[in-house]
Amino acid sequence: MMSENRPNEKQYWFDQPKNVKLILRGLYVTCAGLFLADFFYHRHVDEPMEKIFGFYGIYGFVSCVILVLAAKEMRKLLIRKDDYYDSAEDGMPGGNAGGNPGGSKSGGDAP
Amino acid sequence: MRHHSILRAVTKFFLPYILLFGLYTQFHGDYGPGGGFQAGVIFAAAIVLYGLIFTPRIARKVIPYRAVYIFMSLGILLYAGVGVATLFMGGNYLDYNALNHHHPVHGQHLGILLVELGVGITVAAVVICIYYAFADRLES
Amino acid sequence: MSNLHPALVFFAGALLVAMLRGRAQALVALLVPIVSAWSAFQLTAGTEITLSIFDYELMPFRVDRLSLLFNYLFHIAAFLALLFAWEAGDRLQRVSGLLYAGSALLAVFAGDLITLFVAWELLAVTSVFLIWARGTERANRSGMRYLIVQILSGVILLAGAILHLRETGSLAFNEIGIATLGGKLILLALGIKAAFPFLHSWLVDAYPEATPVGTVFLSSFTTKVAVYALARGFAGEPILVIVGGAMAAFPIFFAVIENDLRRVLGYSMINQIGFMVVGVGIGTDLALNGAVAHAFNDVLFKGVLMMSMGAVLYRVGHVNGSDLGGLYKSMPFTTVFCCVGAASISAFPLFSGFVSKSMVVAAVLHEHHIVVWMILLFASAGVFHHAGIKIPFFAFFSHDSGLRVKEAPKSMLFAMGIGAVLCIGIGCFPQFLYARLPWPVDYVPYTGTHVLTQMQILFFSALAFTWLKLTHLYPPELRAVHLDIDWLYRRALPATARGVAMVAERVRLFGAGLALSFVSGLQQAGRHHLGPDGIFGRTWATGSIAVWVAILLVIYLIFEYGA
Amino acid sequence: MIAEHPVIQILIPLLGAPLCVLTGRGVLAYWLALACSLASLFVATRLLATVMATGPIVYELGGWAAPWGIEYRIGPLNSFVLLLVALLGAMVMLAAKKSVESEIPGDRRHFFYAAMLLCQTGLLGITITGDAFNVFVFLEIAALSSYVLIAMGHQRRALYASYQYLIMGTIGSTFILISIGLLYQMTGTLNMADLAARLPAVGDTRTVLVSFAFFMVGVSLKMALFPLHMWLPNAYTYAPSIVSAFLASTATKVAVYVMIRFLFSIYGPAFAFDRIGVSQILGSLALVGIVIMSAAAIFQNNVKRLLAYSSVAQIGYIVLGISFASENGLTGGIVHLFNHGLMKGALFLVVAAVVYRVGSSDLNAFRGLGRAMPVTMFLFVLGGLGMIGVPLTVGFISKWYLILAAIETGHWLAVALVLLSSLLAVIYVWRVVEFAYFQPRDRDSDPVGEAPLSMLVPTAILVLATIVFGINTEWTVGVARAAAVFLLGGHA
Repeated sequence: MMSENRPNEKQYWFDQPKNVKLILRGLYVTCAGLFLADFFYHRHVDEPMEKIFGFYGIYGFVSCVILVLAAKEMRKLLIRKDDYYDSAEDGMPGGNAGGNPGGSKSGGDAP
Repeated sequence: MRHHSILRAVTKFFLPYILLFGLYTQFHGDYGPGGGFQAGVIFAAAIVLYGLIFTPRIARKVIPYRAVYIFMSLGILLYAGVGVATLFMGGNYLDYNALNHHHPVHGQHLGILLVELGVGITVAAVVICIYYAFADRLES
Repeated sequence: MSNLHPALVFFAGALLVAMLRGRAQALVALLVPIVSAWSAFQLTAGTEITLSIFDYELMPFRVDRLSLLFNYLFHIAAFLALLFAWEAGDRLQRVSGLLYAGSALLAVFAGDLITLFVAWELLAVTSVFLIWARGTERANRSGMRYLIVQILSGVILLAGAILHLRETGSLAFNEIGIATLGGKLILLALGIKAAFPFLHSWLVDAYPEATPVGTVFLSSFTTKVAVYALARGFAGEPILVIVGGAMAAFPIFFAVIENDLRRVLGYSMINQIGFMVVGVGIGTDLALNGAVAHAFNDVLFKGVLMMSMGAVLYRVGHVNGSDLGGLYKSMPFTTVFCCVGAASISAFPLFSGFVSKSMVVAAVLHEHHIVVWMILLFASAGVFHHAGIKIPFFAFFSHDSGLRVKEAPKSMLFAMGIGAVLCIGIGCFPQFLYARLPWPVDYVPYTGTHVLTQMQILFFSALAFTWLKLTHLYPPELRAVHLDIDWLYRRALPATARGVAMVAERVRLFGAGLALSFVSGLQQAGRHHLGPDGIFGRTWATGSIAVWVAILLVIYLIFEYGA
Repeated sequence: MIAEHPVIQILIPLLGAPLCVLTGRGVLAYWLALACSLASLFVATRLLATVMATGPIVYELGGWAAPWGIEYRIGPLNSFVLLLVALLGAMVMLAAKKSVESEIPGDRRHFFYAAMLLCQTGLLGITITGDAFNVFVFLEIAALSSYVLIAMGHQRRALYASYQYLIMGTIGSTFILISIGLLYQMTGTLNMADLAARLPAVGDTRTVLVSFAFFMVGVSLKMALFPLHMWLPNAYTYAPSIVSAFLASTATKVAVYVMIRFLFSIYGPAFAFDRIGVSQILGSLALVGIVIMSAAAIFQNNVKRLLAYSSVAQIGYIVLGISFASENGLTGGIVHLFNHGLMKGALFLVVAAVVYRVGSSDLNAFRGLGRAMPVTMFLFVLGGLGMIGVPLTVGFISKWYLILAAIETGHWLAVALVLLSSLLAVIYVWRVVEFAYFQPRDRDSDPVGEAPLSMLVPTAILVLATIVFGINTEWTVGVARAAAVFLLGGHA
């Protein structure tokens, strides 16, 4: 996170790796604290599932990891080049007949 | 046609009779067969014949375009004007009876005569005009 | 006490603004919501104006607590958007923005379905110019697609309204329900505007293509009007719980991999609407209050986020996550406001999202919809992930992209600042919002359990993000397009048509007889047969017209003798 | 004096036409034609007011009572159509001067105005008369003068378009004449009311059935009902712009009026709809026409042509309304007949203004006009919104009633197709808007200015009317409903 190519420029707070580390440490400590808070604080629960120790923390962590990994897999399937639609629309020989939603494009096509 | 002397002579001879017959058909129309439409065509036929034999250019000297247009319009105006006159004289449109309040039958006579005359003039002018239009195309 | 319809003030204001130029234009545009608010905030529930037209009793103006809440909201949103537009706006955007806000007000005060339909179509027609104002070819096309979808929603609403009239004999816009066909159609029309799954693609297609100002306007009105209409017409429909759950969950996957940060916000908007739709679907007082309160807050924090991204777009020229980073150095205030918006949308305690989203979640828990509850928890974690962390992180922090731009113009900072203050204000003093909710409120957001569990979820999500980032498991931002449901009509349909045409051409080459005539029939239906050289477009030989005359005569004769 | 108004209505343009010829070259012919059109509009307004206040007016020509003489019989329906023709005649004439000066050579202008007035005479005559044969006579007056008008277009293709229109128009008129002749053979009368009274007795004969078939085909040709519309796009495209504006907004509408009149007041709904079931043919032709012609309009590269195809589609709407034969359907059809006249007149006048300034009605000629001719293009957009059927314009009102009628009678397909065609209309209107607002003008083309005021004002009046009648429907829908009730109740 250093901007080596700009030696003269003012150093910002996040440019210092130690500051970033500080932030990360803060995060770890807070997480640990919140996780352990379940020991001391008796949560009011509606569902049996909620009684599990550290349920919310675990759920938040696991679901996010699953989310990102699933999205990553999904991307392999869905990714296309930046100009995918642009090239597609120009490549169409004169668009298609109106009547379907794609017909909207014939409005944009210059004949 | 300049060399067809016989046709030229015969045409010159016939023309007055054709015109006269046209007028007869026109003014006899309210008593016997005839009327403005037929009379107009017969009258125009005389001019067309003249044009065919003596070239359209000469025919146009007899009846120039301008005259054709004026007669065309005047005919309609005469026809419609009679109707307007009946309106002003208190009748319905083209109610000839209104033309002569004392003798409605005379009114009928007058009305039909004028209306047919209007029709005749317009028809003659239009037929001549159509002939001119075609003839011009041939010439140019 | 006042009976002036605020929409009229907006329409008149738009007319006035259209005639002015320069600073005067921007100033008058800014004054319009203030002037309107002066009378609109005096409106009291119960005011009704009826009108007889088409042999039907219409009620173009009906004030109750539900419409009043949205009335306040739209005035604030319009003011913020116009303040944001002080520097970046132009005549077209100000005028269409005012008309658009006026149409939204027309919609929330509509007491009958016809007025609602009129407002519905006006919303579409006025807002599309905010997209076209961008002036790029992509924006033009995207705007056209947007317009088609919105108009389609309108005609479906009209068809539904007419059916509803036939089935119930009433045009009044109250509880509608999906028992009847008319109700189903109306729900479909609302669903399009509310961006239900599979009907949502217009939103993520069009919003990122609009101007910086345009997106701020767009994100404030259309979908919120739809939420309002759902709350009024379809409260307690169980199907909405399922639809809302799906809405809350699926967009976050797209949001994680999407590069255009305004499109990320578009997905997160669908996700937030999902919460509201669930609330409407539950239908209890608590849930409905939660839904509309969340709509209220969503406009504010989404507005702040959209404004911050708009400011970046305005200064940098794009908002691609892959090419941004380190902007906190040059746009510190924008960074702070963006973080406030991000905290609010993530529902951090003391921020506005916390006090409204939790109402919906609590209502779901009360009704014991366990699966939906888990989905909403997942969505809460996810929204923090993609909107709370991803947006500020990739835009303002992350690796330094080397971009050095000016801080956003003052007017934009003011607009963002006011929005941010409101977010924090509502988060800290929710009673001001609760007092204006349409149904009785008996809810305390700040309990120990609630604060603790929410903090646990959020911080562990952040922990997950950090871990994934440090282990490089996190997918990098890529300059790319990701397919969504609009692929169906942008690529699949044309491609199918092309494929059909190509196959038809092959068959035509090989086949004869029946195949030939069938194919030529297909081709006739094709596009170029309607053009100037096509069968219906070209000049016909006189004889062939005469043949048609004969054919028609024969048809008539046969028909008559058959009768 | 009101008693004489029916005939004065016809006389004004009829007398004006020859006078125009007599005035010769020069601008006098224009002012005369304008005066006649305005006077005609005044008379039409008074007629409508009187009819709505006191009921139908009957006028006997020549003092001969019907069924022997010809009578003019004016009810709510035809006074409404009279007003449309006279209004469009006047507005088009107001805008005509500059456009005609740029498109028609000087030695023909007085003939042009005479032909315009004659065309107006014919259209007004068709509408006003209560005599079936008289309808044919006026039909021919209107048709012949419109052939002349179209042939005056400055492109050579105008001649071919006019020729084709002449052939088709003549076939149409002849079919109608055959039909009237067969009716006369069976009943011995030509008066419409008398025909209606006598027809039921002979309704089952082949002669009447054949006459009905001939009439329907003939009138379908005249009003350019799909698929007999093929003469129309060329005729409207190559005619002088002013003529396109006038004919597109009135000629086909009057033909539709003739169909309504014959179907409901001569053959009678019982015969036409219950016995023969003409709804099925009319309705299906209308629906197919609406969709295909709207789609065809999208792919045109000439704005006049685009509008012409949209006209054919819009005729489909009117006919669809009629085919329901219900009060709402007929109201929708009649009100759309009027509304579409207003909208199409306005749109074609805009095109006339563009042709006057840019010299072409090609889509490419519209590039950048949003900046160069802002008012003109704004009027086009407003008119276009009407074509789409956006609320607060007249187009919405018509479609509302059509959809209502379709739902009442359970024609769901019709509902869907009418809604679909609204989308198609969005696209074809958008194409023009796109060229005008989103495409830059060619750099090397001459700069153009705003259209002259004389063309803007009448266009703006028409556009304003489409919005006023779109908001306040009391008057138009009131008259149309009165007409519908009269038609359905009078002879049911």
